[in-house]
Amino acid sequence: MTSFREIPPGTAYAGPETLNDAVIRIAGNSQDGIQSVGAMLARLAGRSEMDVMTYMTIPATISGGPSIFQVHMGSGRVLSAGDAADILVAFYQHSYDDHLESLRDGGVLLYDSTNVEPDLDVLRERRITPVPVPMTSLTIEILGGTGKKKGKNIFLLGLLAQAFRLDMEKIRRLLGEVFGHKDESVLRNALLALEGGYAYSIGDMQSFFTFEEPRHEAGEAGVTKVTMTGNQALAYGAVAAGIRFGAAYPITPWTEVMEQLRYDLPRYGGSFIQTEDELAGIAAALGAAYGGVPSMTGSSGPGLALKSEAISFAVMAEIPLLIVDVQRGGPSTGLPTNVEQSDLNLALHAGHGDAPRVVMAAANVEDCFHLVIEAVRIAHEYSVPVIFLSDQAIATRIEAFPLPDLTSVLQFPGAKPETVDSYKPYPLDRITRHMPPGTRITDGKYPNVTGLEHDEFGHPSANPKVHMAMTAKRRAKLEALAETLPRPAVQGPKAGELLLVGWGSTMGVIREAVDRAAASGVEYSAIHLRHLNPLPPGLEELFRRFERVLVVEMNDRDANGCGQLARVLRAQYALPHIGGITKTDGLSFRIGELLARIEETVGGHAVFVGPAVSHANPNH
Amino acid sequence: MTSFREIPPGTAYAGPETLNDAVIRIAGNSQDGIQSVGAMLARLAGRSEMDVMTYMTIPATISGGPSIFQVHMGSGRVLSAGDAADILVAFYQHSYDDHLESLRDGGVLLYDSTNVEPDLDVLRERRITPVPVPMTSLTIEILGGTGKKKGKNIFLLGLLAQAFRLDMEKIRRLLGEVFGHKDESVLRNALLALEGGYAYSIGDMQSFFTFEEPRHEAGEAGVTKVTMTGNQALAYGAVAAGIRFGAAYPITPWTEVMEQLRYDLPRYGGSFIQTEDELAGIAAALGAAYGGVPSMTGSSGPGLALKSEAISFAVMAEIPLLIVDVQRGGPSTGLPTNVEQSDLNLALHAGHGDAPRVVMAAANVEDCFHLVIEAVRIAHEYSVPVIFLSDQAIATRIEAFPLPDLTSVLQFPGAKPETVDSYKPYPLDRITRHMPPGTRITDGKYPNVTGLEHDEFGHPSANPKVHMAMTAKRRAKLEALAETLPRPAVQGPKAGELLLVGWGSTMGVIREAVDRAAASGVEYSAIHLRHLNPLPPGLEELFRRFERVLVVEMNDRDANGCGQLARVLRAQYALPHIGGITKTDGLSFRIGELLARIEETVGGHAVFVGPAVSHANPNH
Amino acid sequence: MVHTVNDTPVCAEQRPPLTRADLKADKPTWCPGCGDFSVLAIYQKLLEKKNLPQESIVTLSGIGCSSRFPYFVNTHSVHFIHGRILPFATGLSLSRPDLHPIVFIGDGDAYSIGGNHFDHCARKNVRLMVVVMDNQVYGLTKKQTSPTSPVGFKSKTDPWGSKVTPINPTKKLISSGATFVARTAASNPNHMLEMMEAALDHDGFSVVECFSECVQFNPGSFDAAVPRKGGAYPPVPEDHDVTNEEAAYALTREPFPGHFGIYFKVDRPTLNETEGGLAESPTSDTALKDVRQQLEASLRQLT
Amino acid sequence: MVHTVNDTPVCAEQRPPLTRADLKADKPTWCPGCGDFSVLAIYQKLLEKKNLPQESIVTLSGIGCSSRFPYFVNTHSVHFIHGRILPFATGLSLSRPDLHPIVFIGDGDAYSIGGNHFDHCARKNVRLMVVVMDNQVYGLTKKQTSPTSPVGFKSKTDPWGSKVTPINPTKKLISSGATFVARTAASNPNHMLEMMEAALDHDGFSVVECFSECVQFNPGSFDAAVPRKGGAYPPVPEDHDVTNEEAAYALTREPFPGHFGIYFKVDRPTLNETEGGLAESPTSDTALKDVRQQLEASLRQLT
Ligand SMILES: Cc1ncc(C[n+]2csc(CCOP(=O)(O)OP(=O)(O)O)c2C)c(N)n1
Ligand SMILES: Cc1ncc(C[n+]2csc(CCOP(=O)(O)OP(=O)(O)O)c2C)c(N)n1
Ligand code: SF4
Ligand code: SF4
Ligand SMILES: [Mg+2]
Ligand SMILES: [Mg+2]
Repeated sequence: MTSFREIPPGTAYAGPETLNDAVIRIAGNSQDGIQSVGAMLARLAGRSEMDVMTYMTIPATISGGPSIFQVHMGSGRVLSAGDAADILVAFYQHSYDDHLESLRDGGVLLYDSTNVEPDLDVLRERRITPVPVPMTSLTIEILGGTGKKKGKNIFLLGLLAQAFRLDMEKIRRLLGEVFGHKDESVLRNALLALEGGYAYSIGDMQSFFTFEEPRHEAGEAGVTKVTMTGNQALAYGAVAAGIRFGAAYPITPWTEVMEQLRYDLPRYGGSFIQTEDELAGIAAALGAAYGGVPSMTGSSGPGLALKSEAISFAVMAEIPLLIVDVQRGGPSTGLPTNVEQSDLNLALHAGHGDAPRVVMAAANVEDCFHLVIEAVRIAHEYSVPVIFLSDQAIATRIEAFPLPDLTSVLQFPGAKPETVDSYKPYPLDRITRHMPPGTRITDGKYPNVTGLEHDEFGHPSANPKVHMAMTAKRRAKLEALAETLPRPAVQGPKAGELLLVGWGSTMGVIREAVDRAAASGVEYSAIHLRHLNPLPPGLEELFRRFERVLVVEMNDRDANGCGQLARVLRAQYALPHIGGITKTDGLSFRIGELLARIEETVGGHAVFVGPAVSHANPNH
Repeated sequence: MTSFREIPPGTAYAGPETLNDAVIRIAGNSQDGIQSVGAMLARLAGRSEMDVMTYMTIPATISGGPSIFQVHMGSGRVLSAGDAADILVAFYQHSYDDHLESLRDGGVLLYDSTNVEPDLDVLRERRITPVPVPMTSLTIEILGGTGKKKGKNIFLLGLLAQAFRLDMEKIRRLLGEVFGHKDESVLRNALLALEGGYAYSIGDMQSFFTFEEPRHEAGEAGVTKVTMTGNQALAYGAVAAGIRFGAAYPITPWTEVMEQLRYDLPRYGGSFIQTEDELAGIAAALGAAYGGVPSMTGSSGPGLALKSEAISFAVMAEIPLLIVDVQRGGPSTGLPTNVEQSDLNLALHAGHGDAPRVVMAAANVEDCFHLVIEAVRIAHEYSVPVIFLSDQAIATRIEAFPLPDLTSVLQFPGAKPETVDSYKPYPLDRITRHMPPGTRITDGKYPNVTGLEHDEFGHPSANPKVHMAMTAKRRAKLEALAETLPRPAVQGPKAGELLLVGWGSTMGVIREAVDRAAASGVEYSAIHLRHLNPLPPGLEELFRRFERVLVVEMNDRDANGCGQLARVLRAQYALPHIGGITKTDGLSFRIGELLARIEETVGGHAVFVGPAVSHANPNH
Repeated sequence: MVHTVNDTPVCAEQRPPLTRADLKADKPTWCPGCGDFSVLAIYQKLLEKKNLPQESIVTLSGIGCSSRFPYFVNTHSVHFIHGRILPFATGLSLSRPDLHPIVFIGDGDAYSIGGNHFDHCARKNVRLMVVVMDNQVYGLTKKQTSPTSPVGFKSKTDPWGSKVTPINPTKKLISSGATFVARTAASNPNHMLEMMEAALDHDGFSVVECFSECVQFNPGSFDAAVPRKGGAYPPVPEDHDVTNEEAAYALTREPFPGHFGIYFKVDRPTLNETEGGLAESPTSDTALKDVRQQLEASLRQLT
Repeated sequence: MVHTVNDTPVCAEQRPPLTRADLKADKPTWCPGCGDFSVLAIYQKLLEKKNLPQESIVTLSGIGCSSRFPYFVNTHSVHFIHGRILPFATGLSLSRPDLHPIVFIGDGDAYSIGGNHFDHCARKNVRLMVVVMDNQVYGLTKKQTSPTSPVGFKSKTDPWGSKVTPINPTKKLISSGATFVARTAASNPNHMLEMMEAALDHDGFSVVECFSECVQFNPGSFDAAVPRKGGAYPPVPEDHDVTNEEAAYALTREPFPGHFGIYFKVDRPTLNETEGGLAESPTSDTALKDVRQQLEASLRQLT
């Protein structure tokens, strides 16, 4: 521990800071179980009523390879996975080499001194505190030869528990839950490694910072939180929404949703099947939906593309269906394990002909639960397919959110066969609500459900007036839906120089950026859109109150600098002051990056765009 | 012939008119061979250096059923298939009942008096001249029992030859070409029926109008014309463009393109295969294109939707490919035999991720030949898939256009394997030009062509900078293409109150509407877009010179009244004075209809919107 | 068979029996003389004979002349997209065990664009009856080569005659694991009725491959199987063991017109059985309380 | 074999022989111990042995662990999309008869999403060699049930064990008309080489179904076929007649691990032969004059 406490020359040591939220980045290989230790940290944070958000990368190799897991936990409103880390944990030399940059000046480097040799000069210059721990050798010491592979992550958990003064009782209980159903020795070893890490002296790290478990804002105290990934939340949300049948084909990063539903749905009297391909997936889901059972399919971009033809059918035949797209980098096979928001165009336009459908996008993990319930409700209320967009970042990151009040959110929009006098499947005077097969129709005229243009009974018709009327009908129901949508809440002033517009997983970053700008005395505003088609009311008026509207999205720009949503808004409102901030590097926006891009675009503001420290509360 | 020459009471007979172009509508059943007599009329008109355009409907039943064929032939610039007919030929009572409305007041009703009984009061009121001819019985008389079915159409051709003073020598030659390769008796019977119709006295019809074979504008005289449908032109155009491989699946109204190419390509050392489905079709075409052979696939809306995933690959892997979509009514199976322009959104956005591709649209039959050559050139020059839009109207109608000068238009953009020192498939400093397999690379490094994001050699890369650079590269090449595109010519004043914007098969109607408005003293302007992505330069500036820009298209409108292209233009230029005139009845715009819609939209102009007579040149 | 429609078991006897008049719908738009008329008539006869509750019958199709079927029979019906009706029907079959989904499609829909779905429905043994109306041509799109068109067949996409080996439907079905495979012809209504009835009675994936002549684009194609046109209609040999896969396979290799009758019939658990969940009628909403308890328990594990 | 590359016949002898070093490309990203390494090694050995002109070899794949193949071998190569490489390779094979297109894909790519293309390539007898690297699991997406996963296989999509009958690849291939069908295992490199060589030499659609263990998600799956792990590697019986379809079919029905070797091999005209047009190398532009004459003649008929 030679370098511990070394203060960089020329930098006055200002005493410990108090962090009330902290970003921990763990860098190693994916085999090291860093995901699971990260997930446990997140769970712990959730249980302590802290906010938490995680972020991870997945290696390019098929199994194994360098990987990181980042946890942002702490006070009040953790909205992004964090920018620069307060603590970097480096298991290997490559972890150190690749990630030192992401550690903020003045942060802590916790490294496995069995494998890593840091450049002390650099650390000194950047006021980084190195904390060497021979993690590999200590774990082997504690657990014997196999510990190197299996226990290092839990040892690290112990170390972090020490550094952050986490509640060891809670951790032990968590380990019990995680490993309890396995061979007894597994849990015993885990506990051994944990205690080892907790006991290992990392010196007076607290003299650099103290982590204070945040007090919660009024109203939030005592709230029980659940901690999970976006894909998990989506699967649970689907159950709560009433989905009882699903059919799909695996693809990253969508697969976990179907895996979980395949496992869970039978408990609810439902079923989720793996089909031979995506075309069969949507077809089977449509078949069950036609049967009156709330149904879903899902995929990532390539699979959504394959479902295009059937989406057009769902619009024409007016069948309610939830279609999930967990977006990844495109086009084609693209960047399967990176984030991008480049499927919006496809979501809006997949399929041929005039085929209006609903498109919604989750802003975070909690949305994956709650918004999907709304999506399924809309699908059934308007007999329309709803494309629900998530993305790789939301899908894989862990967040804590309040345990949903199921009594108020549960729904079951399924249709039960009844006996009716007569029935028109496609009435022109109201929104289609299908009666499922099994419905007895006493006037003896049974309906056709069809992809051909049809009259009110579902008979094929090429009559010009019929096609006009039916086309208008399919459009008008979305216009009716639009009127019912909530106007998005504005963060910041209701009028002014700049309005940022976000959708999908950029929400947290945009919010923090606006907060940080405000802290620097610059007033930006922001809204976040969850309904992308139809759009909620009031946007035009709102946009007109700002000098500039910038849509922040992770996809490519056009000649005007506009990304995919920005173009939709321009098409809708023809307002030339709508522009865009886009990017295509396959990574989530960082706060500093976004602020810099805003400055670059609007020019001349004095927003602080250096490394992220706003979440640290300097105490000196 | 009781009513012949009866002049409606209260209508002063004003002597014969001279038509220099004429619209003939033949209404019967599809078994009657009205398509073939219509096609022969069109061929004849083409051979007489007349302009010609046809229009037909297809029955809803699988084979047979009511059907019409309309021929517009005549002077100078025949741009639409015509509005109201000058002559209606009615084979059956239902033909009369359904189509009398489409005959202009003062026109001629030629009907099979064996089957039709017209309402003479109505005719009188509308100043329509009835010409009864017992076609069925006369044809049976001439040809014997089977003539009823087989010869009535040719008998009609004879009648029309008489009425329009067509050149019988040309007609006889044409019949020889059409029937010459069949059993000798077939031709003999056809000639008998022809002469019978020509000789049958229809009285002094010329006292109602005289058809004058138009003189051509300078420069056009002596021009040899070819007469064909849009689908035929597309197939020939593909050959001229250098296409040597194709793969597709049948679907109306695309099928004839593949049928003809399947038959023709082997003569050019090529091949067109029918695959098991549309996904295989585009995959096989991509395989051949990768092999360096200019290749194509095609379909109608449902099939284009199925090709979505592979289109995204073509963009990513930068493979040149011609993808034809002959649009029909949608969504889903929709209106398979009607016209609609509702696949533009899909053409622009089919496939996931940021996937820029070229989209072009043919304006008429001639374009199907020439524009497809440009499309294939662009595909190869920019290594990009090009989606080429036609529609049911263009596909099935017959037009005459000047015999192409093949020496100047033929191309072969295929890539030949060579020997090179080294090769990067995806260079960042210039536009990708693939070297096909077979290329010997002496530095020994062979390339990967891939749908994963990749570095310059085609190796997979998730490097953020690489994805940014490659995404930008794929976008930038279309920006480069845009700069080379011709600015669309403006019909009418270069600035003013109203600019109409058309694309696809609406061109003729828009032009005639502008002409007709001008004749009424109202000055509209129009442009027609063939390049829909990227857009040609200069549009913004042009649009700003008009008070109102209305995009005329056959698809559904949004809340602003904008159709699919109008939304693209608004997204691009954010000009609120861009609006739309759209329709969704599955039929082509008629000129009067369009003028009425313009008036309705812009208000208060005194454009004549009654039944179409502008092409008749009243002589009284 | 007892059905749970409207939550109470409905016995067919409580109602007047289903008649063919009840089952009439739109006038068929097929060409006069098309074999499909006969398939339709026999289907209506079958439904009349079985006297199933009308509302429990679902007639499903893809796209093609044959797939116009649903409009011509008065039951709940779906006219889906080309080639995908099997997975659609799978979803319906799994989620609504009280219904009788019956699929009618053409050879192109079934074996060209939809071929893969057949194989997977077969191996999974989805409870589903399918009638393939095989006219060995694409009828609706006006005469292109179909996957069952024989070598030498001249079509608009094979003007010189097709040169590729056609798909052998019964071979494909047996080898991919269908548990009921029969072969019949629209020209033999009695036999067709017999085969359809056996298929309907089979618990599993049952396919009737049925010659149905396209008089417009492939006239005379099945004359060799029509005795009154000088052909033969050889039945499956009496001693054929329908549970013997290899024997059934051998039967599929006989030269045209082959044999007619049941080629293969075995029992294997259906996907509907192994995917038991949905048997509990999820369309009932009385279970929402249970859903709450179950889901709450799951979520609490993540606190 | 004589190739027309660069318009002049190239005889392999004019160059230094192709070595395995020439064929090395990126370091494979497969998990240590994955069966796919062995398939790659044997492929490189095969290419070395056949000494084909390097530029005439095209290595093609779909999507999956196995489909990463093209990056690891230094030839012209294509990494296409999931399930569609067979029609892609068909287009290439038909339009470039001078090349050697060789496809490597996984069981999911081949028999699940891509299953229909197999049947149609088989019946059309496209000149194409395919190696299916069957690990009976979805590797790349991390352990879902594949169409070849055995009953009882526990995966993330079948946590209770799969209950459906898997696809039998050789059965599927033989019944759909493939003209060369062999079975081998990555654990037996010599046998694999023999099979691949026979497949490459076959003129038509040749498929090698090859067990390749996924040590990550399906370890030990093929132990029963690995003698050094106590299993057996039974060859196709010596008296098996590879041209006898029924015998080959019977062979496919043997219990796991079945037999290894050539099951079926017959000669039938290839699609490449019957679609003769492209044999004339359309990549040559010297023919533009002929094109003009021909097209002019066609157009003049429409004047
Ligand atoms: C995706 C798609 N591709 C193609 C078509 C066009 N199409 C309609 S029916 C059909 C084939 C008809 O043949 P078959 O299935 O044998 O039925 P048949 O008309 O002979 O009864 C085709 C290719 C379509 N509707 N949708
Ligand atoms: C259209 C599409 N659907 C799904 C996927 C996701 N996916 C990639 S590989 C794969 C299956 C892998 O299994 P297999 O083909 O057996 O190859 P293996 O990885 O086992 O070698 C899947 C489902 C995809 N890339 N594209
Ligand atoms: S085209 Fe053929 S299959 Fe279609 S209705 Fe007519 S006869 Fe029947
Ligand atoms: S996951 Fe399985 S198939 Fe994929 S590389 Fe690893 S061991 Fe091989
Ligand atoms: Mg058919
Ligand atoms: Mg596999």
